[in-house]
Amino acid sequence: MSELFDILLSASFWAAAIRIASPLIFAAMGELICERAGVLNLGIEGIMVVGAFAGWMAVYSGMGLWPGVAVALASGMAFGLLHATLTVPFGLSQHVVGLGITLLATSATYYAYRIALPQVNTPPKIDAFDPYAIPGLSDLPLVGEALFTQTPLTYAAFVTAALVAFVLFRTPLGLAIRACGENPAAVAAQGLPVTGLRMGAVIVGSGLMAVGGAFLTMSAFDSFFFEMVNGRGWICIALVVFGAWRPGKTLLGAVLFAAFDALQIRLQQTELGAVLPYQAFLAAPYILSILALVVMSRRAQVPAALMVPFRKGER
Amino acid sequence: DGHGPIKVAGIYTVPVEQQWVSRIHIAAEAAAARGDIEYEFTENVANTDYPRVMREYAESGVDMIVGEIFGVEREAREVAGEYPDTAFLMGSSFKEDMGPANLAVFDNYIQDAAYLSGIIAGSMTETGNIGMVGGFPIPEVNRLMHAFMAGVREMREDATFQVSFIGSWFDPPKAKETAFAMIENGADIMYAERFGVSDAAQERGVLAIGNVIDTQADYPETVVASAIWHFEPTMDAAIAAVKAGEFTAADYGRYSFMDRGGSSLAPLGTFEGKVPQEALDLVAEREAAIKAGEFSVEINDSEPTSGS
Amino acid sequence: MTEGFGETVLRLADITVRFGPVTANEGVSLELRRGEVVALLGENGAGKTTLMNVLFGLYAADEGSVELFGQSLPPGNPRAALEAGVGMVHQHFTLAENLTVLDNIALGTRSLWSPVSGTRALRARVRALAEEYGLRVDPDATVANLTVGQRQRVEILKALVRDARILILDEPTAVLTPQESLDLFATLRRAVANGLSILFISHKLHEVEAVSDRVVVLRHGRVVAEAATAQTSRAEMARLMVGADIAAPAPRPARPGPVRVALRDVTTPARGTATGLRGVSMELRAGQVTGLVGVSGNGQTALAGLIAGLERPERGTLEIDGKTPAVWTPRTAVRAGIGRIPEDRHGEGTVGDFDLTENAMMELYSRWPFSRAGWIDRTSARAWAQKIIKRYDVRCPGPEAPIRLLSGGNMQKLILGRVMETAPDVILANQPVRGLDIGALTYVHEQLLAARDRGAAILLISEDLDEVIALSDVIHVLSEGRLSPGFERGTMTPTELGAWMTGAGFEDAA
Amino acid sequence: MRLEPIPAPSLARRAGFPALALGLTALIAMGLAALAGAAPGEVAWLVVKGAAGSKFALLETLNRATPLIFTGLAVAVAFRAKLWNIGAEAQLYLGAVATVVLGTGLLDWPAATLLPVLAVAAMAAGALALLVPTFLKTRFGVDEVVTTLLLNFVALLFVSYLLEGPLKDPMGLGWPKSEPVIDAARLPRIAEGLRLHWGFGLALIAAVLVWILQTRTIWGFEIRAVGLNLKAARFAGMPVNAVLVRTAILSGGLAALAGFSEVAGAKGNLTTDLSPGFGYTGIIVAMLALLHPLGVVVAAIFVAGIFVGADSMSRAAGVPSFIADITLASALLAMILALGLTSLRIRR
Ligand SMILES: Nc1ncnc2c1ncn2[C@@H]1O[C@H](COP(=O)(O)OP(=O)(O)OP(=O)(O)O)[C@@H](O)[C@H]1O
Ligand SMILES: Nc1ncnc2c1ncn2[C@@H]1O[C@H](COP(=O)(O)OP(=O)(O)OP(=O)(O)O)[C@@H](O)[C@H]1O
Ligand SMILES: [Mg+2]
Ligand SMILES: [Mg+2]
Repeated sequence: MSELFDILLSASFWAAAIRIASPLIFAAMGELICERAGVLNLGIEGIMVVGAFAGWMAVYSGMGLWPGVAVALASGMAFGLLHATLTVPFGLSQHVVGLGITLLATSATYYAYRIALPQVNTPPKIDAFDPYAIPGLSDLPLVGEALFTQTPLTYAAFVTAALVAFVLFRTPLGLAIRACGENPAAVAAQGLPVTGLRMGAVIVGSGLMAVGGAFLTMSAFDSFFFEMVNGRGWICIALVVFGAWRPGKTLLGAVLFAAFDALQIRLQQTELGAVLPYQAFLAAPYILSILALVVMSRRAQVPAALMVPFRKGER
Repeated sequence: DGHGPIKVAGIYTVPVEQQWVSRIHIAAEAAAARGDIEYEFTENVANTDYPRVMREYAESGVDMIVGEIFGVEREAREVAGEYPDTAFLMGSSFKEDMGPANLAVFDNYIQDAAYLSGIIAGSMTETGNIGMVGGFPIPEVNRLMHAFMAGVREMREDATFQVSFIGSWFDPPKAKETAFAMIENGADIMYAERFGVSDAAQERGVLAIGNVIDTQADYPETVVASAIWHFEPTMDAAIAAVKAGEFTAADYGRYSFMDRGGSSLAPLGTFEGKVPQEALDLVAEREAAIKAGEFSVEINDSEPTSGS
Repeated sequence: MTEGFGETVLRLADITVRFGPVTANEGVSLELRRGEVVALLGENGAGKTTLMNVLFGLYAADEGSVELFGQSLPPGNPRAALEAGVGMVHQHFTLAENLTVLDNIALGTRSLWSPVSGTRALRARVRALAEEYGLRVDPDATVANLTVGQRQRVEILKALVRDARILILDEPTAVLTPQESLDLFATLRRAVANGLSILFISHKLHEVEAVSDRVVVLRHGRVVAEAATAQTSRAEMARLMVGADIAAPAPRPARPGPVRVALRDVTTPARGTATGLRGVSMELRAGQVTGLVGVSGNGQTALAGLIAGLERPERGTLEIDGKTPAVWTPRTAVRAGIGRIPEDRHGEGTVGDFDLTENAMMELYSRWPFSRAGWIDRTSARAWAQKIIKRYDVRCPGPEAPIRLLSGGNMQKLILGRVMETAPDVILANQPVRGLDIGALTYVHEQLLAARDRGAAILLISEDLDEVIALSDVIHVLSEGRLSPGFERGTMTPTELGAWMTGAGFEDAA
Repeated sequence: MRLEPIPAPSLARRAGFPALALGLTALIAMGLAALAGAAPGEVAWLVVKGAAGSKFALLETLNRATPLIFTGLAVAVAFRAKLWNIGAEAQLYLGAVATVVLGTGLLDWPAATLLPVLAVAAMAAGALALLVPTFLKTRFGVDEVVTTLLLNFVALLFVSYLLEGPLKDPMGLGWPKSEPVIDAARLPRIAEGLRLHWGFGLALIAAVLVWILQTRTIWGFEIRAVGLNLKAARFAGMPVNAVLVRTAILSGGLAALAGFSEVAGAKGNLTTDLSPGFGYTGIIVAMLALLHPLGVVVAAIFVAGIFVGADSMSRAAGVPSFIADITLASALLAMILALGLTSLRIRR
């Protein structure tokens, strides 16, 4: 028990949680935007793979780090455009399109990797983002190390969450996007372009997912491996529901989930680790997420028009 | 020997960057470059599809198929039985006598080198606390961890080990986080079974021991020693057997042993002169004994756990 | 005929709209002048909503043109219509329920790229307009928590905030209580005085008479008549709409029989914003129509739910034919011979994507002849649906058509048919004619009376006092979950009932 | 310009658009092959040949389609009731676990009794796996998309634990896999020497039974009504929660049959990679089939055929094998678009 408190009170533990949470924050914000506009984006896992590859490849071929992030963003937006075109104006099944895009994005990335780097070796490394201690803030006890000695991309994740919250809840554009997810007919009746808004949300959201992927190759690590996204996209889908489609709560969910993850890594080395199989630790964050959902369950928050296609003038 | 190149096909369940598979793939490419074989391969094959791919290659007339059948032992033997003219050289948990006459088995028996790398680690650790991050606790991983731990104990009887499995072959960020946690928990040498572990060691200024492949070039200040698997002896022996028409069920695992050149300790490189002489002496002594067949490292395939 | 009003603000010329084989509007022309109120009349499915959607730019007409303030309007562009000063209150509200009133009003009022929402200024403006027009509503309430009347106000506020100069109201009173309707008309009068022009759709002819300056009648998508309201009559309007004379069912004396359903001191829990019942005792007798009136939100939903099997008494007892059922669910209610016409025909009454056959057998599918030992007999079901379609004049492409394609009136006829054809002993008729045209309405009333005459006990719940007074043999009033005594036919005037509805009668009685 | 539905699309549309989709897929595959330096000319033909060019190829396609039929049916049944079961993968694995627990010698019965018992036990295990999220949904209103999705990870870790613990094959020399099931617990092969087994026959039977259930029985009527309008179903007197529970049992059971069929038919034992995502692909199969149970069979064979054919093509053409998944994904997206366009037309 005291071991648990020691872990929970250490700055390095929370620093790890924030690091682990960062890619989830980007991608979950992306998913949140899509779902707020009424589109479930199951392409998230594949789009993260694309972003991880594109950002890393861009830097490897000579671009700067931030331009690399931009390339990742653009690659995600390209797949977002495909997703949006199929699901919004054509109103096709969001399940098939999403899973299909995950398959397409993943395999296309691997194919591109093979063609770009046919010689088999350890994948090359890039000069990834280094941690940057924010002067002043990083000297604060506990939070200084946990929050303010991260890489710039982690700071960007938090800024993104704040920006998403601001745009969604404080601007006319955000209102229109949210209304698209609640009742697209109401949006159309105000003369606003539902199709354009939904497509835009999916494209931008997909771009953020790709940046989440790029975090893995440009900040958490410094090269690209197949399958390294490893289910993080699916977690983000859960995080959005956990966060009741609100950016703040979703961010909190991401940090909590990451904290569970960081905790299970550490608990494996305690006495518990000798008693429980390692799978129990790996499963803990998922089981705790489900339990958290049961405690929090508030179904009313689901965007009413989520997964409901809209065509103007249809009965 | 008057023979033209034979046709060899590789079938792998993971992409060829994966450490274990990369050793086979590189050996095959080397043989192809020498002109001994014509080589093609299929990667990332799900075990569900594995027998089909085996059969497709066999039907297409390749002389030898190399790959890994840990997850499809039974079905793979069925297919091999149907193509008696094709040689199957397969990574497998079983022994040769369990299958058809044209299926030989191998595995990465590089415990000798892992043991020697452990001796070096034992001499370099100050805290006596060593972190080990693995993908899954399978025999190919476990036996090397055990051998490494045995090596460490030669120098530090009091050493303690932190062992974790991340449940994935490819998740360097996760492996890195796990390593960070171990370093925070006192480890000053990391056993890098997965990508990502050496990175954590490098960032935190502790040391790492490599495994299967040599990554010192990427981490010159960090990776002290590595136990390397050389698949070439296995591959070359199998090619020769096929060319001679003598390929039969056999355990090629022996070719991975140190005395056959199947494994080695990577050169100290950047750590030349930084490892205590006492350890180097023991390494030299044991290496000679191993090669002379006077010393053998225990092969222990059970899951290692944290502790001393 | 339009003298006395300002310049022409709207001109629809030769509008034709087709939906596949259906021609919803054919060569419709219409003009509206400044400060004028024009009522658009027509049967269900006559094409009124379609015409308004064309005017508002939600549909693009196949032929014809729209001219606003002398400028021709690009087709299929609601933005242009809004900017030209057209505001529309749709037949089915276009509100996002999980957003606040203010959010709903703000939607589309500012450029999407504006960095600020400007809600503060808007809130003030909404307050001011609400004051000026008597449209009281809390700007920060979530729409899901509003009553229909309040939602109506939000819709009108949406138009006023945008400085609409032409207001389209598509059946604004269909779901309003009489009091709410009166409030609405007061608002409209203020708006007209301020120079607004109004196009107004309603099936309630007394409202048309009271509010409009001119009526335009559509039948089968064409304009069949146009007249100054002052120079026509309700009967005339009804005749023009339907193409034949309409006579309200003649009142005939009831022959009350035994008590079929009895509530003894029943209390039910409140649900959300809806009041529960508080110690209600009531009897439904065979061969008698029991009418129930009250201001929306005073427990009608609870009472209807109780009879329908959706609700169970928290205290007190419910007796069916003298016995208290052990289990009380919609299924047992159907088994007990209760026919139920739900208030919300889209939400509860029908499954939009089911065809007419499947909707017709919704309550009976588990019984012979619709199924045997768990196997559905489509042939019997189709025959049954066809019988209802024929007997109740349900206008539809056929029994295999999805019911969502039907107009509201025809949907209601199918529900009525599936209830009536089982010859139920008890009928719950909850808002049975909401949104129906005069022809359909008369038909439904006739059917209810016919059921009464063959011995059914009928509970009629309606917000239309005239309807309840005309049909009921006994009337009860609900107020805050309490039930008034039963008033015999002819003993109460609308004014006296109104007093009970506001709760005054209860105080006097106590 | 806008899209509007066509009530009764012509045969030309119904055949033409899917054909266009296949053409588009072929073009994409050819372009990618060219990118990798292969001659694109034969690519399309190689895919067809690899999927159905020989008895072996065809049976391999059907073999790979077998689990997809089960998971496709599982999803189709659940989605009809708007029970968003994303957890067919977990249910598949639990079905496999049940098969292995009882089939490795615990029940030493002849095949005629053992196989049905194993199938039922597998279905029960799969049903249980979906009943938990269904209960959380009906009782607490917890979104089942998320719970079923997360349980996939948990189930796989649970299987991993079993295979490294209680169910580990002592003869497996350390590799995490279960003991092989006994001979009586093996579904026989349909053709000697080839992999296709009677699991495929079972899948076809299941599809027909589900179709009959959905269209001809009151249970199917209730499931569809609940899915289309829950409030109306409740008002009409349908036992809504019971319908959801029944649906969950059926759906979870069908997905579990995929696990049963893979263990008893194809593999003979259980490993953690028994399924390369059959549960997720089942969602695609179900939606491609527009949730029609018989369509699921066609869609599953289509999906399996494209993958098997494109995978074989990658070897014949000498291009990276990832092209198989790209081809499959392109085919899926093109086909769902084609199915959509079949009943839509552009107006002005
Ligand atoms: N989007 C649509 N698709 C197909 N048919 C439609 C559509 N909208 C309207 N219709 C058909 O056009 C006709 C006119 O419908 P409309 O809604 O304009 O009638 P209405 O006069 O408003 O009737 P009500 O009084 O019931 O509201 C009806 O037959 C209707 O079924
Ligand atoms: N089509 C509709 N759209 C929106 N709201 C509706 C619709 N039909 C009914 N409603 C309203 O939903 C509200 C919820 O019930 P409320 O508590 O306000 O009243 P109530 O007790 O149901 O009494 P009543 O139903 O007679 O108005 C009601 O005002 C009801 O009229
Ligand atoms: Mg209308
Ligand atoms: Mg109500």
